[in-house]
Amino acid sequence: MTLPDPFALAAAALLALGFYGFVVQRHPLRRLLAINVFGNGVFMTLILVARWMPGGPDPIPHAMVLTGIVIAVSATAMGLALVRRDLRQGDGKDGGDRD
Amino acid sequence: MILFDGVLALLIVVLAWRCVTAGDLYLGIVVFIVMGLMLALSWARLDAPDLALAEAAIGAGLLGVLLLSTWRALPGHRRQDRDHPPARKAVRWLAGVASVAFGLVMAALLHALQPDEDAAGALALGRLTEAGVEQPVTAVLLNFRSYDTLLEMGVLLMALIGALLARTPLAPYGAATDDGTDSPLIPVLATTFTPLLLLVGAFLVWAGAYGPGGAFQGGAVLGGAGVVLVLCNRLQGAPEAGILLRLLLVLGVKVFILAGLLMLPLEGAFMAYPPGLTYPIMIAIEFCLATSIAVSLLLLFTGTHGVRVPER
Amino acid sequence: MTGLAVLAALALVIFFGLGLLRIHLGPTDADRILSIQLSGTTTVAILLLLSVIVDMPALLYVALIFVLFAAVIAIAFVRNPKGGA
Amino acid sequence: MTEWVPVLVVFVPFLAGVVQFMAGRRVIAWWPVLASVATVAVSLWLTFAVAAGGGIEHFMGGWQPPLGIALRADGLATVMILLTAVVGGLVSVYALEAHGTGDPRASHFWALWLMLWGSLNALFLSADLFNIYVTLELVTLAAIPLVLLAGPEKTVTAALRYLQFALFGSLLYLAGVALTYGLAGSLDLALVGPALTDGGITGAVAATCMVVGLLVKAAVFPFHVWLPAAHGGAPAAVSAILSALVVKAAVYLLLRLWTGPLAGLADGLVAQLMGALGAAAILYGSIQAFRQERLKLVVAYSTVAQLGYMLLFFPMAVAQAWEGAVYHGLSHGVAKAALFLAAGNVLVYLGHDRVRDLKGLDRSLSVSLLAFGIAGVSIMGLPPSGGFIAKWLLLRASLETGQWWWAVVLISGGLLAAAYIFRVLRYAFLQAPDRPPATTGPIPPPIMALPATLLALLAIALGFTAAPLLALLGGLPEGTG
Repeated sequence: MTLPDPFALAAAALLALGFYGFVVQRHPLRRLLAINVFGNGVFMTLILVARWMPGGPDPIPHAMVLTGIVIAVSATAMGLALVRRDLRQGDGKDGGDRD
Repeated sequence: MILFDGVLALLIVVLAWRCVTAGDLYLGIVVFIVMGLMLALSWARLDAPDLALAEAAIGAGLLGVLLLSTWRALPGHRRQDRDHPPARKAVRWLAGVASVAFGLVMAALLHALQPDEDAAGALALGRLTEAGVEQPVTAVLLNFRSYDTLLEMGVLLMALIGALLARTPLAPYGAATDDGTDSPLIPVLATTFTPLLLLVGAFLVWAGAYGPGGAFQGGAVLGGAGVVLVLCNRLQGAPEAGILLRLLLVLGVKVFILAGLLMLPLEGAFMAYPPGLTYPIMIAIEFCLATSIAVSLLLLFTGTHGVRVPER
Repeated sequence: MTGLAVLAALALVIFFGLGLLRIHLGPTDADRILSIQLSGTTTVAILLLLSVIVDMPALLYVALIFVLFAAVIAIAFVRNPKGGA
Repeated sequence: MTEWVPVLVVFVPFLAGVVQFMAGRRVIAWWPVLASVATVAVSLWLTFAVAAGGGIEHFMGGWQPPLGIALRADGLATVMILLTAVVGGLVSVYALEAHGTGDPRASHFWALWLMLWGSLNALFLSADLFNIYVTLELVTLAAIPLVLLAGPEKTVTAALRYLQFALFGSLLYLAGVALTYGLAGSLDLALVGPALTDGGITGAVAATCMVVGLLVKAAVFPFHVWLPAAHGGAPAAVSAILSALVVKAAVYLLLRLWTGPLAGLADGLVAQLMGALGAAAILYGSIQAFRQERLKLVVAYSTVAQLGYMLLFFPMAVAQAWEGAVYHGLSHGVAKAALFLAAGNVLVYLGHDRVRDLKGLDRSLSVSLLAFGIAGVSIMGLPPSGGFIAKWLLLRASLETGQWWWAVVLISGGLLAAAYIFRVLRYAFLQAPDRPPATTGPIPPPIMALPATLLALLAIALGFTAAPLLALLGGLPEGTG
C-alpha cells in the first residue's frame, strides 16, 4: 500500500468539481469557469501520466497539455465575447428570462 | 517535500471548490486566477516547467485579465448572481453525489495507473537528435506532432472570428477621451512594462529551442504587452484591420501550411523537413507562430478587428 | 541548505493559505485584488526556492512571468479600456 | 502522387479559407468558387483512388506512429469525405447567392466554411486520438461563429449554449484520451486497442469518458438540448452544413472508435444502452418535430431523431447494421441539407417560417417545396430512397440478431417522420389560401432552389447506388461484435 500522490487526488478533485460546477451553475460565465476547472483536471492528469513514465518526463503529454491550454483559452475567450453579448441583451429584457 | 506537495494539492482543491461554488461571481474569478498560480506551482513541481510557463502566461495571466475585464464590462455586474441563481437543491445534491463518485473513481484509477516504458514519449526522447532541437516538448510540437500544432493555430483563428462576430468589443472604437481618471502612474506603467514584456516574450520564443519556453509562452507574453498598451490607452480597438495586421494574424498558420506543402514533393511527406535544414526551418516557424499568437490573443482581448494608436 | 529551503517553501505555502482567508473574507473588491497580488508575490518566492531545491533554473523564468503578469492584472483591475461599458 | 491526396483534401479548403480571411471584407467572387471546385475535385480523386487501390495512409512529417500522426483514408473515411464534398459543393452553390459577395458578412462565411470543410476532412482522416480532439475543436469553433452569422442578437444564446456543451464534451473526451495514453503509451487508433482491452477498469473508464464526450458532441438524446436552437437559428446554408455534416462527425467518431480501439471492450449491456439512447432520440425527436411551430425547428428536431438511427448499430453490430448505419448517415446528410435549404428559401420569401402560415406557397415556391417533399421521402424511409435502403438494412439486421424491439423502433420512427413531414406539406399544399401570402422577400432565384432540389434528388438516387457505395465502405471492421 503506497501513499497516494497528492497531485493525483487533486487532479481527480478538479475533474469532479469542474463537473459539479458545469451541472449546477447557470450563469454562463460561471459555466466557463467550471469548464476551465475541469480542463485543468484533465491537464493535470496528463502531466501525471507524463511524469510517471520511467525514464523522465514524457514530452508527448506535455505537448498535448500545451495544445490543450491554447485551445481552452481561445475557446474561453470566444465564450466570454458571447457572454458579454448575451448578458447585454438579457439586461435589455430585464434579465432572467433565459434557462 | 511530500508535505509541501500535500499542502499545495490541498490548496488547489480548496480553491477549485471555492471557484465553482463562490456566492459572488467576482470572488469566483479572483479565486480562479489564484488557482492558476497554484497550478503553475504544482506543474513546476511535476517536472513540467514549460507548462508552468504556459499556465502563468496564458492560463492565469492573460485569461485572468480577460475575465476581470469582461466582468467589469457586464451590465450591472453586481447583480449577476441574483439574476442567475444556481440550480435547484435537488439537482445540486444529485450532481454532488455524481461528481463525488466520479472523483473517487478517477482518484483510484490515477493511483493505480502505471504507464509503460515503451511509450511514444520514450521514442520521442530517443530520437531527439533527428528532431533538430534539444528541447523535447518543442521537438514534439514543431516536428513529431507538428500537424496538431498547425491545426491548433486554426482553432485560435476561428475563435478570434467568433469573438469578432459577437460584436462586443472590450476596447470600443470611439475617440479616446480623457475623462480625468488618468492616474500619473499609467504612463509609467505603460512605458515600463511594455518593453519588459516584449523583451521577455521574444526571449522565451528563442529559448524554446533549447530550454523551457517556446512559441506559445513567448507569444502570450508578447500579447500581454499589447494588452497593457490597450489598458493604458496607448492602443485602441479599430473596426477595420489593415492588411498588415491580417497578414500577421495568419502568418503562423500560412507559413506552416506552405512549408508543409512544399515538403510534399521534396521529401514525400507533409511537414517532413529536409535533413540539415531542420533547425532553421523550425526557428523560422516558431517566430511566425509566436507573432500570430501574440496578435490573435491581443485581438481576442480587445474583441475588435484591429487596433490602432489613438489620436490625441 | 536545501533542508532550510524546503522548510521555507513549506512555510510560504502555508502563509499562502492564510492569505486566501483575505480573499474569502473580502470584504471589498480591492481587498481581493490585493490578495491576488500577495499570493502572486508568495508564488514568486516559492518558485525561487523551488528552483534551488530541485535545481531547475527554468523556474526563474516562470517567476519572471508571474511578476510581469501580476502587474498586468493590477492594471486590468483599475482600468477598463477607454469608452468601456 | 496518390499518397498525397489525403493531405490535399485537408489543406486545399483550409488554406483557401485562410486566404479568404486574409483578404478581409472583400470577397472576390471566383475565389470561393475556385476553392469549392478544387476541394470537390480532390475529394473525388481520393474517392476514386481508394475505390481502385484500397486505403491510403500518410504519415505527417514522415514520422510513423506511435511517434507521429497518421492520416488514414479507409472506406468509412472516404464515404464521409465524399458526402462532405457533395453536400458542401451544393451548399456552396446555394451560399454563392445567399451570402454572395455583397453581404458584409460574406467574407467571414467563406473563410469559416472553407476552413470548416478542411477541418471536417481532417477529422474523417485522423487516425490519432489526440489529433481527433484537435480536429473536433476545430470543427466546433468553426461551427459556432457560423451560427452567429444569422446576427448575434438572434443566435447568441444558442451559440453560447452550444459552445458550453461542446467544450465540456471535448474535455471529457480528452480525459479519456489521457487515461488511454497512460495505459497504452500511444495515441494511434490502430495501436491502443489491446492496452484498452487489457486495461480492466481503467480501460473501461477511459472508453466511457471518450464515448460520453462524443455523445455530448453528437447531440444524442439526452444531450441534444443545445442542438435545435443552434441549428434552427443559423442561416439556412449553415444549418444544412451543421445538421448534415458537423453533428455527424461526432457520430462518425463513435462508429470509428467502437469498431476500432474499443472493439474489445464492447459489452452487450452497454451496446443495448447505446441503442436505447438512439431509440429514445428517435421517438423524442420525432414527437418534438411534430409539435414545433417553426419550420426550421421541425427540421432541427428531425435531426435529433435521425441521429438516433445511427446509434442502432451498436446493439446489433453485424455487417448489415454497419452498412445500414453508415448509409443512413449518407442519405440523412443529403436529405437534411435539402430540407434546410428549402426551409431557408421559405424564410427568404415569407420573412417567417411559421408552419401554420405556409399556405398558398405551392405556386411561387413550387421547386423548393418539391425539394422538401422529395427529401421528406428519404427521411421517412419510403422506397425508392437512400433512407429506405438504410432502414431496410437496419431492419434486416434487427431480425437477423433476433432483436425485434429495434424493428419496432425503426417502424414507429418512420411513421412519426411521415407525420411531421406531411404536417408541413399539408399546410403548404392542401389548404387553399384564404388570401395571397404576405411576403417580405423576393422569390428565391433558381440558383437557391436548384441545390435543394439536386440534394433531394440525390437522396432518392441513393436508393439505386447502394452497391458501389457499400463496396467502397467495405465490410464491418474485424473484431467487432
